[in-house]
Amino acid sequence: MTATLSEPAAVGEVPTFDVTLRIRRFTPETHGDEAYWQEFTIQAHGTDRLLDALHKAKWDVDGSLSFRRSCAHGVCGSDAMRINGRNRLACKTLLKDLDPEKPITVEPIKGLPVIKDLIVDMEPFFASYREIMPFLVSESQKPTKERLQSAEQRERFDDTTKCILCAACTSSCPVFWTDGQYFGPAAIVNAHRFIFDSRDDAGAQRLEILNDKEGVWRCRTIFNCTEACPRGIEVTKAIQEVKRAMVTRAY
Amino acid sequence: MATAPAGTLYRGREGMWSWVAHRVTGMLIFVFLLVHVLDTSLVRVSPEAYNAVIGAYKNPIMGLAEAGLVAAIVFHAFNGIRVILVDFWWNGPRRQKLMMWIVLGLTFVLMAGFLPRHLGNVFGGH
Amino acid sequence: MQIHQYDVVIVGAGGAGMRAALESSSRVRTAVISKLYPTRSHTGAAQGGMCAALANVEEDNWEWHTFDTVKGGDYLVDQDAAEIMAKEAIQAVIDLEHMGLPFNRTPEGKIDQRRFGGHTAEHGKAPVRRACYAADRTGHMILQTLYQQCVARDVEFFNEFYVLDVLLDTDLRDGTVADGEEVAVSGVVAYDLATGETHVFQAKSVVFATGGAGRIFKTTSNAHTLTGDGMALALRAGLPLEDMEFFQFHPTGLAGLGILLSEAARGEGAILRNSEGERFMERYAPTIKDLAPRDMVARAMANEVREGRGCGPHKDYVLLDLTHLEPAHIDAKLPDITEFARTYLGVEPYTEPVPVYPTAHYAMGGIPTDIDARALRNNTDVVHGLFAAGETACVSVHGANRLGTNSLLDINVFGKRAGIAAAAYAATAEFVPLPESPADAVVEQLEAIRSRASGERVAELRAALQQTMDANAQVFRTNESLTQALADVKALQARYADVHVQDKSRQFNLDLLEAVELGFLLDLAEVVVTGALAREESRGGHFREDFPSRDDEKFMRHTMAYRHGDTVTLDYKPVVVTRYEPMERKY
Amino acid sequence: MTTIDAPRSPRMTRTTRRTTRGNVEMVGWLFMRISGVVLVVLIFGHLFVNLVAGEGITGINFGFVAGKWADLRWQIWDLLMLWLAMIHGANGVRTIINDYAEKDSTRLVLKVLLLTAFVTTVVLGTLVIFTFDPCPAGSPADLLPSFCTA
Ligand SMILES: Cc1cc2nc3c(=O)[nH]c(=O)nc-3n(C[C@H](O)[C@H](O)[C@H](O)COP(=O)(O)OP(=O)(O)OC[C@H]3O[C@@H](n4cnc5c(N)ncnc54)[C@H](O)[C@@H]3O)c2cc1C
Ligand code: HEM
Ligand code: SF4
Ligand code: F3S
Ligand code: FES
Repeated sequence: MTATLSEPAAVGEVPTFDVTLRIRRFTPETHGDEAYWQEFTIQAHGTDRLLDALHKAKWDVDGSLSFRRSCAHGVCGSDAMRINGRNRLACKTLLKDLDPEKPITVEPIKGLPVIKDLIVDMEPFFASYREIMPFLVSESQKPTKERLQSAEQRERFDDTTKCILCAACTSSCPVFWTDGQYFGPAAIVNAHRFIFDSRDDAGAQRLEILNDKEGVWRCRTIFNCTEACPRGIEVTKAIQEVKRAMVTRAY
Repeated sequence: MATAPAGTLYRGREGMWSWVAHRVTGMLIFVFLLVHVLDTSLVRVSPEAYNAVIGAYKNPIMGLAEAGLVAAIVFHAFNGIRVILVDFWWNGPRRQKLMMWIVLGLTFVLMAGFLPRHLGNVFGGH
Repeated sequence: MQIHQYDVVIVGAGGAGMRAALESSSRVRTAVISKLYPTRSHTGAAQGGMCAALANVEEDNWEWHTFDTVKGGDYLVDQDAAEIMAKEAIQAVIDLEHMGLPFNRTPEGKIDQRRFGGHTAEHGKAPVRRACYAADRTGHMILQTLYQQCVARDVEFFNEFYVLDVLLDTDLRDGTVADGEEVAVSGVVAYDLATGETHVFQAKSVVFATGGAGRIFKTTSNAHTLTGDGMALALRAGLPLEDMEFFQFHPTGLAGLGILLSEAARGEGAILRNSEGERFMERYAPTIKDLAPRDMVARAMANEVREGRGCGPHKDYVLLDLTHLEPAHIDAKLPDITEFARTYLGVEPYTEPVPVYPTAHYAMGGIPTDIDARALRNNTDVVHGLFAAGETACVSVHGANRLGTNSLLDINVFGKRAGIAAAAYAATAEFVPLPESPADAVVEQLEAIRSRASGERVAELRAALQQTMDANAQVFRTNESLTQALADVKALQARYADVHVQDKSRQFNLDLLEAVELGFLLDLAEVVVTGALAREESRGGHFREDFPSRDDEKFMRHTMAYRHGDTVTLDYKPVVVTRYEPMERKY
Repeated sequence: MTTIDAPRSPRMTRTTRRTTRGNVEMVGWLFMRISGVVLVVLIFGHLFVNLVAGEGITGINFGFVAGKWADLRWQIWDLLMLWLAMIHGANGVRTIINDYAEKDSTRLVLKVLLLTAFVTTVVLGTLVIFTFDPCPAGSPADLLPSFCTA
């Protein structure tokens, strides 16, 4: 794999260009307790994602640069980070869509404790998720075959089944940033997934949990979550539906 | 951690900025309301006292501030309606950006109607 | 170093691992160790479906399913295992539905089913709708549903813990332990990514469910983290690996990227075309055309490209055409994969055909097990307390070529069996004492890499490995290409002895772990290539241009690869044949 | 909302989360919306009458106010506006305090301040509206509304 810059690009060849990444680093073991910015300039191709650029920086320049990743195509939820000021998945962000002329700023997602570089402690996030009973509760006798559910009933909660627990939404929410106590959009999305599932019997309990002072009522319809969700889930809409279900249940 | 370099500002969009504005205007109106009730209370002291304070509202600087306050209230009110629609109208969340521009538009139109009249009163003398 | 004690330790929290955990944790004290958060496992990437002969939309039965599996696997399938899988498939799907999985539904409200490659009615007469699915996110839903159930039952997870050694009470590494002798597992050694500490888990039963090894290739649909850890650890401990030369190349990876476009696209009617616009699969599989098994389609595609009918500036891919499908239909059935095409290639599948080329996808081989998921240390003896399930295991239900949707099925059926068997064993067995200083080998290995001041770079070695595997051990193989690959791998292994990392820290030292994973990849690549060299025939996913036909006489048997010292040696194991005698595989 | 501090760990883990199941927050939330809608009418009406109609701000003086409050309907109007706006505003500010006060002690202090301001203002305002005398004895007649001549 040698550089092919000197050769004229063939027809249809993906163009090659240089990008600069400006990465917010935090490496307490070697650089003390303060975050700092480091710039990497690397060569990229037209179809490269930001994740490819991060890999190049790590693999070819500085191996200590740390970030999580796995699937590399937006389905595992490992690599949510703040790219040019907005939460996105590095593996779903094409460099050419980012204006590679200017340095690309990469920071860890906000509101969760940073452990190293772009890696944050996800435990508080998962703790909220676990609290909303994210599993089907069915009191009825299980049939020997499948339970029936119409296509319309399934459609009711289809959107929120797409969640990959990447935390892009929760960590983009200004209410969550304030004290990290708000359940956060992701937990509500996952509650929504069950509350509106015709087979589930614990909707009332989940609504009860989210009626908490750190629950849905803290949402101020800011929409950062909806903008950030890499799965295109209409997060705020889901939250709205949960709020309305709560109001109708109470009155 | 005093000198850690600041991170960047989160680049939220319509939803975030309208929330920031809603919060700021709400706070502003609240503080004004406290003052406003106090000054109005002076009617219980004496007509002279009340008129003296109200006189202060009529000078050009206060007049401008007053205009700003009205703008804040108008925006807060319209955006409040937008928030309510987002919460209760099934299609609200999908239309929030459009509604945000409508809020700004309505605020602008209303202020365009109000300002000449008000500033005319403030600067126009008696 | 910390020591934990559990009845059952499950390594891996993908579909197989969590399915096992659900069974095991309700019976005995169970821990699940995973190098990723459970929901990050690659099961979540699976798209198309999970098959079972529910007969919800068309007549179907498990016997046909068994036949298709055997035939699809080019008769290298152990038929007793395939029969179990096909039979238990139905309950496996119902189990998932009861756990809450949101399957797509028929108008009557039953689980909907669709077509998939190689699944037929009446022994090959016509394609049948057998794949149960949830849009093109079936794997995502399975992974989420299983995790949800684990949350409901408070399963204990050790997340971001890398298992780096399996502890046996007998040293099998030099291959001198006689057949029939009792060998048992005593636990595993894990490395906590967050702190850099080692943890020893003593356990009566250990279940390996560490997934695939696609990263030995460059173009792959597999995650960066699919480095075959479980397989490599077993190999290093002296256990054999079965049928590793059979690797599935999925026909429709996004050209140049390897990201998968599910076979479901063809199941829903998409068509493969070459540069002349021809539906070339009509020539290769006249009956079921684009829905032929993957090995055949992948080969056909590679052949079109070789013969100059490829598309694009370099004529190096073919096209997957969905343009005749209704956009609404595409949105309802294939939303995610069309988005991949848009995001990563900038192609609009409603109106433009999508460039595709085969991508390394699935390891048919793995740790040999019996039908109760018990790991074998030779052709007959189990290692007491050691189990394997999922892609990392080889039961063998996939033989020489896995049918689409049979893997999600595999992880559910054999994951469940592994969980039950592991718990049952642990309920009666005693703890096996741990060796003297159980973590020493791991600590030494890590420290050697970490403390080396300079040497070979991980990324460079890995790129070279993947390069040679793609060039020499992919869809078409020859004696010459494989010999080259083996030489390259050997050379890389030598260089690997001198590997070093830049990151010297303890917390989240992913640099270090990537180096360890590279070691696994190199070991496995060697086994794949060695097995492929020796198998002088073409069968399923393994195609030798110098031996283009199947040779049942010599090779109707499983490869068992061992590593004793520094060399890989091969042995063979008979295939279990119950009902179906090998026939020529035609579609 | 300006720059980002080094992220803080959550103050407490979920097991110690102080749960307030009950409908307080929901009632607050609903009240914000209902009062909001009513306030639009009340405040816009108020602003129109005071700042736009007639002589606008220049026309406001003791006489103007007294003239309005002589009418029971304006008394009710303003009283309602006072109460709704104060509750709405105070509840809004309470949310803001909850969001940004980092220490429990600061939070408490701010809330006590808020409560004090709220009570004083509401009590004062209410008293003024109800005990208001449009024609205080001994005041110059030209400052008073016309109907005081009697
Ligand atoms: C893109 C794609 C699409 C697919 N589509 C389908 C389909 O439609 N139908 C179908 O049937 N099959 C499909 N497959 C195949 C199927 O998804 C996989 O074979 C199956 O999900 C594997 O599951 P698993 O549980 O064995 O492994 P995985 O889900 O990969 O899980 C492996 C687990 O092991 C853990 N692990 C690995 N190494 C270690 C270690 N050293 N220490 C601790 N933990 C470790 C990981 O953290 C992870 O939790 C698809 C595969 C891919 C890649
Ligand atoms: C004119 C009509 C008004 C309407 C329609 C209105 C509407 C609203 C709504 C709907 C909210 C809730 C926002 C949310 O939950 O996200 C709100 C918040 C608020 N309002 Fe009003 N309001 C009005 C007038 C006022 C007045 C007069 C005051 C001041 C006394 C005020 C102060 C506040 C404050 C401080 C908040 C909290 C802001 C926040 O939490 O971000 N509002 N308003
Ligand atoms: S809702 Fe979207 S952004 Fe939030 S965790 Fe789920 S997938 Fe990520
Ligand atoms: S950003 Fe936050 S405030 Fe609500 S709409 Fe989204 S959760
Ligand atoms: S790496 Fe899996 S979502 Fe980005």
